[in-house]
Amino acid sequence: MSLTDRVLGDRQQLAYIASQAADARLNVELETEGMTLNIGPQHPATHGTLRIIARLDGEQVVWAEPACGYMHRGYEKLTEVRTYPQVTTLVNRIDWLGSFANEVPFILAAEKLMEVEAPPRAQHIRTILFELSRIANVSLFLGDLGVQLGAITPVFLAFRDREYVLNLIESATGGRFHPNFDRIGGLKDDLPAGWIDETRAVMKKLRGFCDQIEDLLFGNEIFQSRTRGIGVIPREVALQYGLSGANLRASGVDWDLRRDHQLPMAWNQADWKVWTHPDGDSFARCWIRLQETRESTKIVDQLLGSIPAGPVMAKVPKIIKVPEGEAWVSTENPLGEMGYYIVSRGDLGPFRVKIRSASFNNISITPWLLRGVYVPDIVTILASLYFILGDIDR
Amino acid sequence: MPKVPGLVKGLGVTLGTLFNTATKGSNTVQYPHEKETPPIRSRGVIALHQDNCTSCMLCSRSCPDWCIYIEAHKELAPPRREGGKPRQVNLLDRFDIDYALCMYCGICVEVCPFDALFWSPEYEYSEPNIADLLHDKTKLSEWMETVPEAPALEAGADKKKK
Amino acid sequence: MSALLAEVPYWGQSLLRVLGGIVAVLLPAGTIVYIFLFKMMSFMQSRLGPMEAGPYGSMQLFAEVGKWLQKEDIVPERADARIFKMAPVIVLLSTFLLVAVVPFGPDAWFTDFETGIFYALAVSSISVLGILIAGWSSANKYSLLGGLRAAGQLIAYELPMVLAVVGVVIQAETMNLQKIVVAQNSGSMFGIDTFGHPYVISQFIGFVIFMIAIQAELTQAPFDMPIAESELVSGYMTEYSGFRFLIFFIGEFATAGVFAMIASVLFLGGWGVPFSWFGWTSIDSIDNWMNVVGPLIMFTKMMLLVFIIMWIRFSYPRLREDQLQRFAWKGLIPVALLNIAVTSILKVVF
Amino acid sequence: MSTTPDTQPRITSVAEVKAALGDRIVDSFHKEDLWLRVHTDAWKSSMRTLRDTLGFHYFCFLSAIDWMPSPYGRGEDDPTEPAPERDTTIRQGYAGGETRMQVFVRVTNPVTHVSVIVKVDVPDDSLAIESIHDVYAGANWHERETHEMFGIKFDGHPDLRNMYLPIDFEGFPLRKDFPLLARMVKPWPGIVDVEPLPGGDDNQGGDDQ
Repeated sequence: MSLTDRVLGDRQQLAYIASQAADARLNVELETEGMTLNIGPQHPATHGTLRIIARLDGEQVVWAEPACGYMHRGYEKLTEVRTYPQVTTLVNRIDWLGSFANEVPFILAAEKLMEVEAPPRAQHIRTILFELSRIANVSLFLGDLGVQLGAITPVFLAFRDREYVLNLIESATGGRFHPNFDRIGGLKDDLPAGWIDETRAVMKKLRGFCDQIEDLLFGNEIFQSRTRGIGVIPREVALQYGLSGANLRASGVDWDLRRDHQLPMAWNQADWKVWTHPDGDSFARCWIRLQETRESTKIVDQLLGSIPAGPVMAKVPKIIKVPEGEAWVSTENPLGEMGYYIVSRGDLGPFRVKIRSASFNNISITPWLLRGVYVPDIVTILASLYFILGDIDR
Repeated sequence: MPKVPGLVKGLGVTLGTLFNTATKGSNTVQYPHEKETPPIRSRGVIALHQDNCTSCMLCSRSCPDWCIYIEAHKELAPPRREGGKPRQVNLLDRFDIDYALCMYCGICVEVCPFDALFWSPEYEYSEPNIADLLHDKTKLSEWMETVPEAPALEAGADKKKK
Repeated sequence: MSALLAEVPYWGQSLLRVLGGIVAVLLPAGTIVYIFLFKMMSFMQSRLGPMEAGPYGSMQLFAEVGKWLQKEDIVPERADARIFKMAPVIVLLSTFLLVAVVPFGPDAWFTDFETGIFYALAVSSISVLGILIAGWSSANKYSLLGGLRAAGQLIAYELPMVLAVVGVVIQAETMNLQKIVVAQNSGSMFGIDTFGHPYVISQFIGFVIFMIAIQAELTQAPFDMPIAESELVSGYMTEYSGFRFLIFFIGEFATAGVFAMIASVLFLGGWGVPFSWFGWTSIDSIDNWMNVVGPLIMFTKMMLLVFIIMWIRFSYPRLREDQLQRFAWKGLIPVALLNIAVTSILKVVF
Repeated sequence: MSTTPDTQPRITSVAEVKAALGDRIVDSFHKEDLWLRVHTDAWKSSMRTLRDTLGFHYFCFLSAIDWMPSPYGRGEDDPTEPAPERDTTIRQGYAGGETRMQVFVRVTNPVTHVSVIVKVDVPDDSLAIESIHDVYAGANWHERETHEMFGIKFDGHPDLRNMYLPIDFEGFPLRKDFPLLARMVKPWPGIVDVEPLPGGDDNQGGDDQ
């Protein structure tokens, strides 16, 4: 650990000890006790049904523990009774804001076991849709961030511009939120005519949106004072907890599965940058996401120009039986690393699917991270970690 | 140029949006009065073309939610060619889709080998009573009118696909 | 108003004053809610806002009031019922008490206190009591946190507000709000009397501090952590429903209006126009029509100030509790004190 | 272009990983990814070696597999017929195994992007292995989840409370012999439900589709 990490770690430690001592002292002198505050399950800051049990001393958190499970749908069990095509529609609903991105690693894992590869055109379109769902997901985060910190306008701007992306996804796939468009061996259908031009126009709007959010929120001194130095995650801790995505990159780890994994996708055909930030605080996490949205629009723009002609479906049997074996594929989803570990027994459906969702790991750091912070910072930290309940509970 | 403080820039963004909305109109649609047309591929509701259905049960079996209920009986139909044997056909007694369960994945439409199921972008069929979301074959057939033509494909698409 | 009402018996005068007070509080509140909360906020967020009730949704507020009046008046089981019910009334009461000293025209005023501004600053802190009571008696942890935050915040920002006013008082040499208006409109700047002497120019620092303090007193963003809907779920108002919530709601915007009025009286010349325009020399020589036009001018200036308050509210995220306190004690108060010192020195020198 | 090919380190490191773990490895399998199976006793120490010696700092996930095929199939049986016989012999996957339950974990070296999947047998009688939450802090929640879903105990874990299910929930949902109620409460609508012709004439006539 570097020097700054240690200092910040100490800060949290000291706050923790101080709050403990204050608690004890007050108990003796005034016969008061700390307060247990239940944040959630229904609370505006948890966007979903996460409950955080926080032990407070004044406004300082002595310890906090997230309690999840209010949205547990048992997807790992459900996949065991479904066939492969049926699973894609299920996993759509894990991270419902970036749903197309959830299908891709599952399909890739199944394709890996079947040893088929989607045709180049399908790979391109997949990548474009993947990035579009990232934009749809992260743009909402950028707006929601404002709401969590008390600015009401950004979220409406985010909803406004996300709508364009959702319309694109809908006109290509038929589903706004749950596309179910990915198939083993390719895609369900080709793009409708005129889609590429529309997408280009929307990407321009989205870049405008990013600038707007940067002016409205990121450049705002109040926003910066609320997020800078709050919830610092040092590099080592981030890795140990398995944080991924922007949360990990914000801690200075140069890690992006889009670049680092050799997947049959088209990312390596575009020119883009992986942003990292050395600070590891809430501001860094939010800022990385803003930059990533910009990069995504760039990726989409470049790939739109180079979609190869050809079929979008490889030759696969009509009734899909995946050969026996085990495969793991993970991709860099909007929330972080999302992977599927598929165990196949040569059946119509998988034998066991382990769904590694990003938010589960990302949120598991909160008991460590929330010690010693103030109540308003709980909201900041949760917002900047960015989780989606479906992605935690699966 | 000196750096404009972020606080001022933020005010500029909101004021700019204010003027944009006032001059160019808002981004919202006043729903019951005006409506957006959903894209052609939009998965709104499933329409049933009864004549094409052979009650092969494929859709019902591939439905992940088990929300399609089919009952049929066999019947003799007049032969297709002159002098042929009378054909034995499956006649639909019941074809229900429970939209309270359906998750709009579209697998049934995809697996249907006889083009009996179609997606329609229609979306206004909410019901005050959840039981009414079970659409029977008459209701499903009525949706057929709203089924649009499949859209043209983007340049470079493989023309062989249906 | 006294001159206008000379022939009306005392009980009639009192009745008219009460009616006038209600109009002076509710009319701006309603207008602010419709124009700023419903429409301006929506337009800033690129939507239209309410459009169904009345033309362009102008009757929406009445619909909302109707809705709130119909709702059940819920008192939490473990709440301290009596003071729980009292709290919103106290908050609204302070607004009504506040409007009593605001002058709307040369003769259109409710009471003409010699120490008007002193009184106004005193009664404005009554609302703190109401909020603290609401937060405490709700028997809800969020409300308690919100109430305590509100108390800390309102008391902290009372100080810069008072100190900002002191500068005006020094310049006007009076604490009577009517006389402050007259002093601004009959004064001159560097010998030019075309614009009178609105204190927003000579007391610009005081004005900014006063507006910031108002923003905080009204618990509007970026100072809205007592309400903080995304962390404290509306803070001290969490447990209120029905018409008690309505009273809080009216209180919030009515207070915004009244504070903006006071600010316009102190810094923008209140109801008046520069006297030189019409050749008036003193308050007695003003034409009577100013009693009708004056309130309109006042209303316009108030709306301008509320626009700024709301604009900031819709654009900024919220500060944290400790940042807010630090800002008040380490930033605003020293600056305000410095402002007083400079003002008094200049006053003595010139 | 910011692509760094990672096939190279993946291959070279296999030998390295195997050498570092030595005889703690029972079995291994290499096909794009590297699967290792370690001795149950050496579970925690192997993870520690992986982290400290080989730089596998990034904790990806931890979970378990129940290798016994489900006796219920996909819940698509006709309730009126007797339940079909299903083969429930336990057959482990890559890198083999000896027990019904296996815990597996995936860790990555964030610098070289090499990953390994480490499996470990969970003894059938005790159903307990060591907790690795003090090696990888992130394993804490994953072990809780695995405990809840498979009933595997993790010795040394500070807090094996349920994450998802109610405290008084009985059973371990992800075990294969735990029935999925949603598929039990009603019969599969896909069971062929076509009434035959009254005459019982079963030849397919002119049905030429």
